[in-house]
Amino acid sequence: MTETSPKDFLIIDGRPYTSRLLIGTGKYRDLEETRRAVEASGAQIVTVAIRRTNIGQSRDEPNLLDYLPPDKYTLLPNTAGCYDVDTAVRTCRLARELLDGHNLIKLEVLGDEKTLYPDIPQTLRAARTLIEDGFRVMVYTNDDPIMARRFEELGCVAVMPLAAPIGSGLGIRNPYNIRTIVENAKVPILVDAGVGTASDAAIAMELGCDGVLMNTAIAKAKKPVLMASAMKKAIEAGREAYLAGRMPRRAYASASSPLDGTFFS
Amino acid sequence: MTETSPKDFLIIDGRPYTSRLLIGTGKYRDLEETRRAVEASGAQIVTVAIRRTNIGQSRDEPNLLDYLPPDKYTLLPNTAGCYDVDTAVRTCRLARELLDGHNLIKLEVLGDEKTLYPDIPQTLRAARTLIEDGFRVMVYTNDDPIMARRFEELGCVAVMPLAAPIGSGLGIRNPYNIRTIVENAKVPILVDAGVGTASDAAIAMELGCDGVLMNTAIAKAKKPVLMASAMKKAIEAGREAYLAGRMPRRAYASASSPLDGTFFS
Amino acid sequence: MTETSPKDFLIIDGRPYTSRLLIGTGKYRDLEETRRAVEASGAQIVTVAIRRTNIGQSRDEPNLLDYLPPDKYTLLPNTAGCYDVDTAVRTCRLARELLDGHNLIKLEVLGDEKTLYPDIPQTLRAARTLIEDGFRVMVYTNDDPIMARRFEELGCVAVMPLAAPIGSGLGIRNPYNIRTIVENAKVPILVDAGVGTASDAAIAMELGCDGVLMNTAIAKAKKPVLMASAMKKAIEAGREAYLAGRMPRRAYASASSPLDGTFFS
Amino acid sequence: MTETSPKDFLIIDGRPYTSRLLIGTGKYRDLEETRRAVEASGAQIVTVAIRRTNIGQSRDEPNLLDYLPPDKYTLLPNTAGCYDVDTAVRTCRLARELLDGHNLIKLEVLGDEKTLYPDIPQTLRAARTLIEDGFRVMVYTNDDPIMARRFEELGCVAVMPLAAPIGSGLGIRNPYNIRTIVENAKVPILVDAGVGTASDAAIAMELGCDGVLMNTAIAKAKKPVLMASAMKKAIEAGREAYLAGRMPRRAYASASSPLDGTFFS
Amino acid sequence: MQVVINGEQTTLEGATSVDDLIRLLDIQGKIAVEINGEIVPRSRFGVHDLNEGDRIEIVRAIGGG
Amino acid sequence: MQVVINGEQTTLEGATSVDDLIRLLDIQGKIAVEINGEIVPRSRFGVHDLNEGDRIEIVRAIGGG
Amino acid sequence: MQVVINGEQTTLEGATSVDDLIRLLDIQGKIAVEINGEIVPRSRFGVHDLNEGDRIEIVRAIGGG
Amino acid sequence: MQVVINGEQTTLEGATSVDDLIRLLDIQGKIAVEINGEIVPRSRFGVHDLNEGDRIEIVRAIGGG
Repeated sequence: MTETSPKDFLIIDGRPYTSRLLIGTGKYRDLEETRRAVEASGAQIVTVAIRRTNIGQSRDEPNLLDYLPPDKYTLLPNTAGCYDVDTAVRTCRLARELLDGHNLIKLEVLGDEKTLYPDIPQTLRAARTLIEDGFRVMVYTNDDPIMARRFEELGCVAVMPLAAPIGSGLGIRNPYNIRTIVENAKVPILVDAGVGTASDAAIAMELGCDGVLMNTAIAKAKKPVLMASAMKKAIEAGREAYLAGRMPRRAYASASSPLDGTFFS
Repeated sequence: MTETSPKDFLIIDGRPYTSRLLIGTGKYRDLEETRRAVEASGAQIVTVAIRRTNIGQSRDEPNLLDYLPPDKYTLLPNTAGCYDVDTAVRTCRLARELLDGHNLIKLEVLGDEKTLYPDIPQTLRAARTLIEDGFRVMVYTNDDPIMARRFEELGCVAVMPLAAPIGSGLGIRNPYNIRTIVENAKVPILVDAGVGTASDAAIAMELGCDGVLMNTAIAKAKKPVLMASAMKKAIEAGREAYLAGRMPRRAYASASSPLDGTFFS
Repeated sequence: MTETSPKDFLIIDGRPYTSRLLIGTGKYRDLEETRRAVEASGAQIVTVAIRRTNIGQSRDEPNLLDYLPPDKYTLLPNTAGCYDVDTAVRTCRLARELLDGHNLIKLEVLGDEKTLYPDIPQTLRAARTLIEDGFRVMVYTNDDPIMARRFEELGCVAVMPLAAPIGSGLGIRNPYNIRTIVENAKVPILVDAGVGTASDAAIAMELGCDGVLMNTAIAKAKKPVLMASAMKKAIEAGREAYLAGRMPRRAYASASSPLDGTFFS
Repeated sequence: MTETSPKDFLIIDGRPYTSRLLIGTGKYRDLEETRRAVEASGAQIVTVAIRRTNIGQSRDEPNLLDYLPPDKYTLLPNTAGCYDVDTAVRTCRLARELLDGHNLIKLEVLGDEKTLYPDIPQTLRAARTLIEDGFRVMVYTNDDPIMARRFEELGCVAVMPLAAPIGSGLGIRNPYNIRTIVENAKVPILVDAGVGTASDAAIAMELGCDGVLMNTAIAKAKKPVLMASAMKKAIEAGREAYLAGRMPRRAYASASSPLDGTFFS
Repeated sequence: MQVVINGEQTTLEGATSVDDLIRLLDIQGKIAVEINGEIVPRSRFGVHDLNEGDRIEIVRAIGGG
Repeated sequence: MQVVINGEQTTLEGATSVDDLIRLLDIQGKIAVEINGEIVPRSRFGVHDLNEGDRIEIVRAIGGG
Repeated sequence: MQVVINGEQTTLEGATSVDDLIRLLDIQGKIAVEINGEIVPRSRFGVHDLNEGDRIEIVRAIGGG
Repeated sequence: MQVVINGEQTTLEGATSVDDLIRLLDIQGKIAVEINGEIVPRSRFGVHDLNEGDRIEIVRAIGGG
C-alpha cells in the first residue's frame, strides 16, 4: 500500500500510530497468549484494567507490564466495570499514578450489566471532571451522533461509539449512525465493542472510522493468535478500501468483458 | 499466519495456489493499470476474454499476454458474453488452441443482459460437452445448492456461485445459500461476481468459500491498484478468521475486563 | 381499501380471487384447527397432499374434504415429497381423478431433504409433461429470474419462487431476486416457502408479488388461528402499501412539522 | 381477532385505546386529505404542532381543530422544531392552554437539523420540568436502552425511541436496541420516526412495541389515504403476530406435508 | 390372487373388480386408484377387473403444504 | 404603544386588553396567548392589560408530526 | 476468392494457406483460428488451404472478467 | 491499628508508612495507592504515615478490555 502508508497515520492526542487496531487484554488463557495475540495483531495501543492487588497472594503473580512493556506499547487504562462518576474518576487517577503520569485513558461509565451500554449523563460528568484534571480522554459512548459531537466539543481526544454490546460479537448494528458520526467528527472515531469477526472490522473501516478497538473477538476465537492476524489484515483491508473509493452499487448487472468483438456476435 | 500458510493452499485441478483471490482483467484504463492491479492483488489466476482480432488495425495493439505472461500467471479463459452452448464450446476450443493446449477454463452461459445470470440448463449441457472434450471446467452458476452439487457430480473442478449480479457490487445477497453450497461441496467453491468492496470478500471467505473471483470491484474503484491491495488483505483476513473460528454471537453483553476485584466493588 | 378492492383481484388460470394469501393444510393439531385457521386467514386457495390410504384403518378417519369442501375452496393438490419426474406426474394424475377433473396443481420436484430446494432440471421436464397433459401448473422454483421466465415461457400459470427453505421461517433471503422476477413476469408470481411471520409476508407483497403461499408460519405459531388472522392483514397491508407507493428513502432527516412559524424562531 | 381485541388495549396515561397506530398531521396536501388519512388509519391519537398565528391573514384560514375535533381524537401537541429546553417547555404550556388544560404532550428537544435526533441531556431537563409542572410526557428519544429506562424512572408516561431519522423512511435500523428497550420497560414503548412502509410498522410491533407513531410514511406516499389503510392493517398484523408467537427459525428445511405414506415411497 | 396394494404384497380372495376391492378393504371417503401406472377412472371401478400381480395404488387427499 | 407580536415590532392603538388585541388583529379560531413568557389564561383576556414593550405570542394548533 | 473473416464478407487474392492469410492481414501476436467451425491447429497454418466460402474466425486474448 | 485495605477490615502492627505496609504485605510489582480517596504519590510512600481507620486502596494493572 505504498501509495498511502507513508502518510496514513492514526493520530491520537498528537501522537501518530501506524496501526489502526486497538486491542484489549482481557479474557485470554494466560499472559503469554495475550502477548502473542497482541504481537500478531500489530496493535500499538492496548487497553488494561486497574484492579485491587490480591493481598497475600500477589507474590509470584505474573505481571502484565512485564509482557507488555510501556516503552513498547501505549497502555490505555480503561474504567471498565465502573458504574458511577466517582469510581471512574478515582480509577483514572490511580492509573495515572501507576503509569508514571501517563494521562491518556479510556473512559467508560456503564449503565447496566445486561447491555454494558454507557450511562450517558454520568459519562458526560466524568469526562468533564477528567478533562479539567488534565486527562486526555478517549470516551466510550453509544452510537448517537448528537452525543458524539457533544463529547468532541467537551474536549475528548477520541470518540468511541459502540457497534454492538460489549462481548456480543453482533457486528455493526447501525452503520447509518456510525457513518453520520464520522461525517460530523473532527477527532478520531474508533468503533469500540461489538465486533465479532474480520469482516465486521473491515466494515467499520469502510464506513470511514479511524480505528477499531476489540477484545472478545480475538480472545474468544478458537485460535486467538490467528484471529489477531486476521483482524490486523481486515483493518488494513477496510482502510485501504475506504481510501481507494469503492465502485458504485448498481441494481442490475454490468458485463466485465467487452461486448465489442464478442465471438460470433 | 505461520500456523496455516504452510498447508493452506487453494488446490484447483490438482495445482496448488497460495492466493485465494482470482481477478478479471476487464474494465481497466489500460494494460499497464491491469498489470499493476494484478500485481497488487497477489492473484495467481487471472481471467481473460477471447475476442476477434480487429483486422487491419491490430498491428501495434498492445498484447495482454505480454503484460500477463502465461508462465507467471494461470490464465483462465472465460466464456463471458456467450448466450448459447455452441458459442461457449467453440470459444473454449479456440482458447485452448490459443494457449497451447491449456484446458482449464471458466464456463459461463448467460441468460439475459439485464441480470447476466447463468442459463442453468444450457450451462449444464455446455459443461457436459466440454468435460467430455477433456476440458477442466470451472463453472459460473447461480447460488442454488442443488445445482451446485449437480455441477460437482458432472465433474466440474470448481463451482462458482454468484454472490450478486456481475458488476453490481451488491455483495453476498444470500449468505445462507452460499454456506449451504460450501457445506455440501467436495470441490472448491469460489464466489464469482457481486463483490463490491473489501468486507464483501472477507464475508465470502468467512462463510467457508475457497476463494473469490472479482473484476469490477477492483477495476472500477477510484484507485484500482489500492483496492487490489485491499482485496488481497480482505481475502486473507476472511480466510484466517474462518480458520481461527469466530467467537459465538451473544444476544447480550459480556464484560471484557474481569469483574473480580473490581475497584471499590 | 375501497379505492382498489373492486378491481384488485388475483387472477390465476382465468379465475379471480379476492384473497392473495394461499395456505397449506399440513402440520396442524387436527382438522378442526386446520379449518379454523383457513377461515381466519381468508384464504380461497388451499394446498392438499395426495397420500396412500391406510388400508384397514381408514374407516373412521376424519376426511379433509369434509372440512374444506371443494365447492367453497379451490383445493390445490401439490406434489410435495416427490423427488423425481415420474412420481410427480403420477401424483398429479391421481389428484385430478380424485378431484373430479380439477386440473390446477402445484408442482414441486425436490432436490434433497436438507434444503427441500427444487430440482430445476427435473421440474422443467415434469412441467412440460404436465402442461402437455392438460394440467394448469403452478410451479415451485428457486429465486433465479432466468428460470422463472423459463417456466413462464413453458406455459405455467403461476411461478412460485421460494423466499427461504420450506419450513425455515427465515423470511425473504434475497429480495433483489424476487423483485427482478416480478419485474420480468407476465404471470402471477407467488412467494412460496420461507415466510416466518407477518412482516415477511408484507415484505413479499411490497416487492410486488401477486400473493404468498405459506403453511408452517401459521401451523407452527403458538396460536395458529391468531397468526392466520395476522397473515391475512399482513398480506393486505403489504399489497395496499405496494399500490399506495411508498415514500422515498432519505439518507438524512426531514421534519414532519412545518419550520415556518416555528415558535420563538 | 376476537381472541384478543376485548382485552388488548393500548393504555396511555390510564386511558385505553383500541388503535396502536398514532399519526402525525403534517405534510399533507390539505386538511381534507389529512382528515381522510386519519380516518383510514383508524388512529385515535394524532399529533399537532403549535405555531404562531399569521397576523392579518388568518381570517379564513381553515382550522385543523375543525377537521380533527378534540372530542373525537386525542390531540397530542408535540414540540417538534424545538432545540432548547425553554422553547419546548413554553410550547407545552401554550398547548395546554390552547387545548383547555389537556396535559398529555409529546416532548422532543432536537439536537440538529441534519439528523433531527434528540438532544438527550436537554430532553432530560425538559422532561423533569414538565413532569413537575403536571404534564403527562410522552418522550421522543434515541434507541439507547439505558436512556429509555431513565425516562421511565423520571415519570414519562410513554417512551418513544426513534427507529430511524424523522422523515427518512429507513425502517428499524437497530431492532436489537428496540427489543432490549421493550424487554426492560414498564411503560408503553412506541416507535417514533423512521417507518417507511407497512412492513416496517409490522416489524416494530413484532418486536413487542406497544404502538407506532408515524407521519411522513403516510403523508408522502403516492396515495396517502391508501397507505393509511395499509398502516392500520400492518400494525394490527404485527401486533397479532407478536401475540400469536411466531414459529422458530430453522437453519434448514422442514417439510410441510407428512412424509409418512408418501406416494410410491 | 397376489397383488401389491400401496406397496404391500397382498393375497386377494373374492375380489374381481375395483369396486369389490374397495368394499373388501372397507375404504371410506373419496379416493383415486391407479393400477400398473394407469389411472382407473371412478366410472370404471365396477368393470375394471383385477389381475394376478397388479400393482395397485389407492390414494386420498390429506393436509399438506 | 410599542409591543412585539410573534416577533414583530408593532405599534398598537386603542387596544388595552388582550380581548381588544384579538379583535383588532381580527384573529379567528382557537388560540393561546403568552405575554412576557407567562401564559395569559383565556378567562383573563378581558382583564389582562397590555403594557408598553410587552412581548406577545399568539399561537394556534396546525398539522404537525 | 470470397470468404467470411470474423463475420465480414471479404475478397481474398493471393492467399492459399492460413499462413498466407495471416501475413496478408498483417496480424501480430498470438492468435487462434477456426474455419467452418473447426479449429485449425497452429502447426497446420502452413498446410491448411483456404476454400471459396470459408467462414474464418481469428481470435486473440484480451482483458475480460 | 485498624484500617481497611481493598475493602477488608485489617489490623496493622508495626507499619507506620506506606512503604512499611507494602513490605509487610509483601506486594511485588508496580502498584498505585489511594488513601481516603486521595492518591499517595509513589515518591511519598516513605513519608506518608498511616492512621487509624484509613481506607487504603492498592491497585495494579491487569488484562482488561
